[in-house]
Amino acid sequence: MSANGELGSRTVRETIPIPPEVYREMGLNDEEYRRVVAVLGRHPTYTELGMYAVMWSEHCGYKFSRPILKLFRKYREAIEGSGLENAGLIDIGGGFGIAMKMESHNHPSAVEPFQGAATGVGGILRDIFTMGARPIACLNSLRFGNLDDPRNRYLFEHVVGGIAFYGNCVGVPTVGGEVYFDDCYSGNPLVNVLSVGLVRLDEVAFARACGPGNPVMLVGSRTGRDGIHGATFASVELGPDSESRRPNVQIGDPFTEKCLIEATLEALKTGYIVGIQDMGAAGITCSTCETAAKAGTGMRIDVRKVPLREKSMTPYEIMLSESQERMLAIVQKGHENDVARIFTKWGLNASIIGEVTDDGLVHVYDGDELVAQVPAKSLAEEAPTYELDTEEPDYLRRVQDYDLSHIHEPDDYNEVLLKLLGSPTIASKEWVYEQYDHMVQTNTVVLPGSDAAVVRIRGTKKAIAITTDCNGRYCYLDPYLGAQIAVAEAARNLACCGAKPMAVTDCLNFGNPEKPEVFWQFRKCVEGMAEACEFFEAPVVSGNVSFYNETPDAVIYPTPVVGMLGLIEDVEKRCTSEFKREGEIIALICGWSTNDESRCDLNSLGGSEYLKIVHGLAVGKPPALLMEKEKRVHRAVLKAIDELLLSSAHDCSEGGLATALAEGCIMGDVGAKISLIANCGPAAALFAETQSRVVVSLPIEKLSRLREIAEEEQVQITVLGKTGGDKLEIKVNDEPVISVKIKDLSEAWRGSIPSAMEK
Amino acid sequence: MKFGVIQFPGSNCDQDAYFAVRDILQQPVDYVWHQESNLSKYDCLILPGGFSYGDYLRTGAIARFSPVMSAVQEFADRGGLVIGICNGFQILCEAHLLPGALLPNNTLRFRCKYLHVRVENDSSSFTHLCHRGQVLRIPIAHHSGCYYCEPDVLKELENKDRILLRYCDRDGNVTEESNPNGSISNIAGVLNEHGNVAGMMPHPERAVESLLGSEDGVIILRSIVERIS
Amino acid sequence: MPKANVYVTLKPSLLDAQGKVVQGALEKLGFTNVSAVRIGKYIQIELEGNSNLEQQVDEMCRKLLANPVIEDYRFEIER
Amino acid sequence: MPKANVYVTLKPSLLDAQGKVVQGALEKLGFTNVSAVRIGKYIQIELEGNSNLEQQVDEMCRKLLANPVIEDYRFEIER
Ligand SMILES: Nc1ncnc2c1ncn2[C@@H]1O[C@H](COP(=O)(O)OP(=O)(O)O)[C@@H](O)[C@H]1O
Ligand SMILES: [Mg+2]
Repeated sequence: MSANGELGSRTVRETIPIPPEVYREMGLNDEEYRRVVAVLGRHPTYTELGMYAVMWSEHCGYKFSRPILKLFRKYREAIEGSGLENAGLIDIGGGFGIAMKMESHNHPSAVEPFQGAATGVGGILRDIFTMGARPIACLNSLRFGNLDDPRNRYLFEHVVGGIAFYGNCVGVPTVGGEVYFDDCYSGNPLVNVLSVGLVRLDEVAFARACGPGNPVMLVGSRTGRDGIHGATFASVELGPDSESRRPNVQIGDPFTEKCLIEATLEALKTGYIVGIQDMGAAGITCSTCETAAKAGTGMRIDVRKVPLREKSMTPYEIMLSESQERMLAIVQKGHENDVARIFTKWGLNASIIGEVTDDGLVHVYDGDELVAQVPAKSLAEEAPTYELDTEEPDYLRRVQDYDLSHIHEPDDYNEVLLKLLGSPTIASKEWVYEQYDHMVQTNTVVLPGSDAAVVRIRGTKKAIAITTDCNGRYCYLDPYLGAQIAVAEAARNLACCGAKPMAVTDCLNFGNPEKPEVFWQFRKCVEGMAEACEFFEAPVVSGNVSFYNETPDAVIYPTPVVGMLGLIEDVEKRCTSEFKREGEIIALICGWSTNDESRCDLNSLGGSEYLKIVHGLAVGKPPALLMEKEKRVHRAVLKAIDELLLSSAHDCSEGGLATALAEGCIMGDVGAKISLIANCGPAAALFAETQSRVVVSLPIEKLSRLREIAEEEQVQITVLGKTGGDKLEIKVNDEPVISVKIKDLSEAWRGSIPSAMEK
Repeated sequence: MKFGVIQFPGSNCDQDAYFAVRDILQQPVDYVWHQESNLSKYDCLILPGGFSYGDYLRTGAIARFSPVMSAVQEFADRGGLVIGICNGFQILCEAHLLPGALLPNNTLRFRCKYLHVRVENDSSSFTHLCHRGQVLRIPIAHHSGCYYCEPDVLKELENKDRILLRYCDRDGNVTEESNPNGSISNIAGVLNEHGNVAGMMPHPERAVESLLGSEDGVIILRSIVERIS
Repeated sequence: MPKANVYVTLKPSLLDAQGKVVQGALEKLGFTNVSAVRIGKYIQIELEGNSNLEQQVDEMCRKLLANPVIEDYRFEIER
Repeated sequence: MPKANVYVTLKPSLLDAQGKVVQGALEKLGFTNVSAVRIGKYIQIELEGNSNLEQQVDEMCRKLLANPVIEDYRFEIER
């Protein structure tokens, strides 16, 4: 571009047909290529081809998932209305909003766990602060194969290390998350990172390239050859040649990100930025065409103006680079310097690379030469979508109909409890969260270890609670029910902290969607999740899809991770899960009535950690869920916390009631004497993962009021016993079955992951 | 009195320190940009935690050359109070305002947790509201907090009562198990020769409200205020 | 006793955030003639025995000391 | 263009925790003939000009690249 904005060429030089093997290698099929030609009215240039390939990949274009995601109400409304934003925005009152999103970085983490996980954190943070929100917390939801395998230990160690490296340096506390271990994730680790940010609702920034003539600025790091075609990489299965695709891995620089956060928020305060978009997958291509498409404008950029880290990069490489720590800002004309000065102060590049146009096209120049000229909307919003076939998988009947009646009672219940507590999925995750700075920003008022993390909103009485949940085994055994349980459990976790559910962000991790059984799982999970989210009044406001999580040897369980945000109006009224002192009543708040207990699946061990750990089985139906009953439990718990009746509240999940009790004892360093009445065997009474149950402790004088609340909300209260002593003792139908020192429980629970990692 | 909280690129506990001073101590406080050279209006400077310059090369190694650091040096030479917390401690050591160095934790991992420290010196400007042997519950959050100094320096620190805090168990016993990072002699904080410059790895600014789990950090911050007023 | 010196460096095309920051610091210190800085690892290994050392150290590098995704390595053996 | 290779190592009197862990890992991988591992930094600096390089690089090391309390350094210059 010359100084007066006049350009050398105005049309793309004559183009020739691209050979099929070239566009196929980039991930476009024949039909899609024909479509590109139809849109352009000519054959694409090499640069254009790359731009379409990456924007129309599943990762960016959601070509397979979009039709199904429309089951999420807000998603549908956004698509049909003003478009999707970088993150969901939730009004928490008082003029404040919370931006929230979760994202996967599974494929990069499988090949380079440290940098893969680190750049995952960086990416999700940019989605948050690009909206003008200051990131105030991160969570991570992780899945690995069995820790007996050194490769899985390596992945676990380095994924956690990468998250710590990046999150700690940028000064955003990593306050919670979850880690599951199962063989199906061997070779396919899942790394999902969630971030939330705080923004004044009248200061939200948008990803819109408004105002033709406004300059377009690239800020942050220089551009290198990192991660070219990363999005395409995320849209294929991992195979033996994944190693050779490794140049796709990007390197993160959390120091630059920290400066970028501060500079961006400071620059947005000037009011001179009219639109801003982070750069993630598909880099400059994605951010230019999305911001232009959303504003109904176009954009003209010159790749020669892009500050480069490496010499002689081609326009193709510059447009597709996924170099980290960069943003695209559209600035009010005449105020370029006011904005640039702020980025320079923070030691960052800020270069004008082009300007907004009014013709709906993205024009890419290489100096004087026009190398791409494509309709912005065709890239950003008109990716072809496909209605894929679905087919119920064969395994389903087999696992669901598995006859559990021959599962015999164990000889020694103490041993089983210790084994369950030591199962890495249940064991304490202290080894993980100790590596994360979970206190920086001094707002974390419930530290990791409880059912959900609680972060206060400084300057108000409010706090938010956040949790991530998903039991992939349940979803494997019954995708629809499994996804509903994930939502119910998330809401239950929030209730245990005293928080009312507000919104959900999700990360949908599945195998290859082009396999009808996988796509069936996907659809069922989304159906279950969409319904449950509406029911619990926590609509899905953002999310992410990760397909192709499979290797030739294994497909992952369907793993639709739910990240849920809740609100606590008065931060003083929050609750944690550990027993607090001796001599208090321990009770169970349960959604099921005694009548329900005749339902045969209620005390079922189907899908439980017990079956997995003790019998090596992943069979049965997941525990039953009736959402109405579940919701009553939440209401009762919330009311009891609001009236300051409870000393602790802890939900029953993996490992069942005995595990929940043991965790309450271990974390509170106090024993308990428990007596259960059951119409099933002790194993089921102790270890079944029956839903809609919360273990609470309270002073005895508060019990009568709790009973009244239970009556009002139509839930059952059962007094289970009392805290005290240095042992957990449990009787089932007057038969002593468990008696273990808290010290021993603690060793099994706390020692498990560290000792697995010492191997 | 007036506090200044120094902001290096990559500092991330600057706001926490600022809020602790403003909201809890209710004292005037400014952020001080790393290129500032005039510190004359301050009575106490806080070098906050974080990852100045990404902690690249060595923790604190690059921040030490920020323009503000020569001013900090002069400020300290004139007897002004300076406290470095975590990354701030690392910077002060690199700048030779405090002796020794901070190596990577012997666990080789970042550690963030509440723990206990014992007050070893109860007359310093930073701890005079404590009593000797008092056990404070304050969190740490660092990757390089393993304090090291040469044997003769250690002797000097001991003899001159310049060890401020030591990691201990909840009863105040200084044990190997209570040492989170391999620090020599369980040292968690030290003083300079004149007693006006302190460095500590634990974060007192994180333990200033019962809501956050402890208020023990306030005793340290308030000591500074009382000493100056 | 033989000794191996292993040098592990980030692949040239990858961002070396650390090197970049150090370069900036050197410039500010007045070393204006520095055109690039890259930071890698220098690993000294004391070995016993004398046979097959090259092959062994190469294996150590591939298996543990360097991450082939992002790093290159070279080594020399002093006997 | 001249290039300096700088080697920064932990003083021998200090325990090298990372080196210890790597040694343990090598042993577990079956390399039983490793008697010690120490990990340091390998810094490559590209320089311009030709005069006084030794002195300059030495100054860089003393001022910034190594901390004399805990580290030693040496360097060589390739022209
Ligand atoms: N599973 C999902 N549920 C709800 N919203 C989703 C889901 N997947 C993607 N989205 C939404 O689609 C939009 C695009 O997502 P994505 O491409 O991951 O964003 P980005 O490019 O900013 O990382 C976002 O608004 C995101 O919240
Ligand atoms: Mg985005």
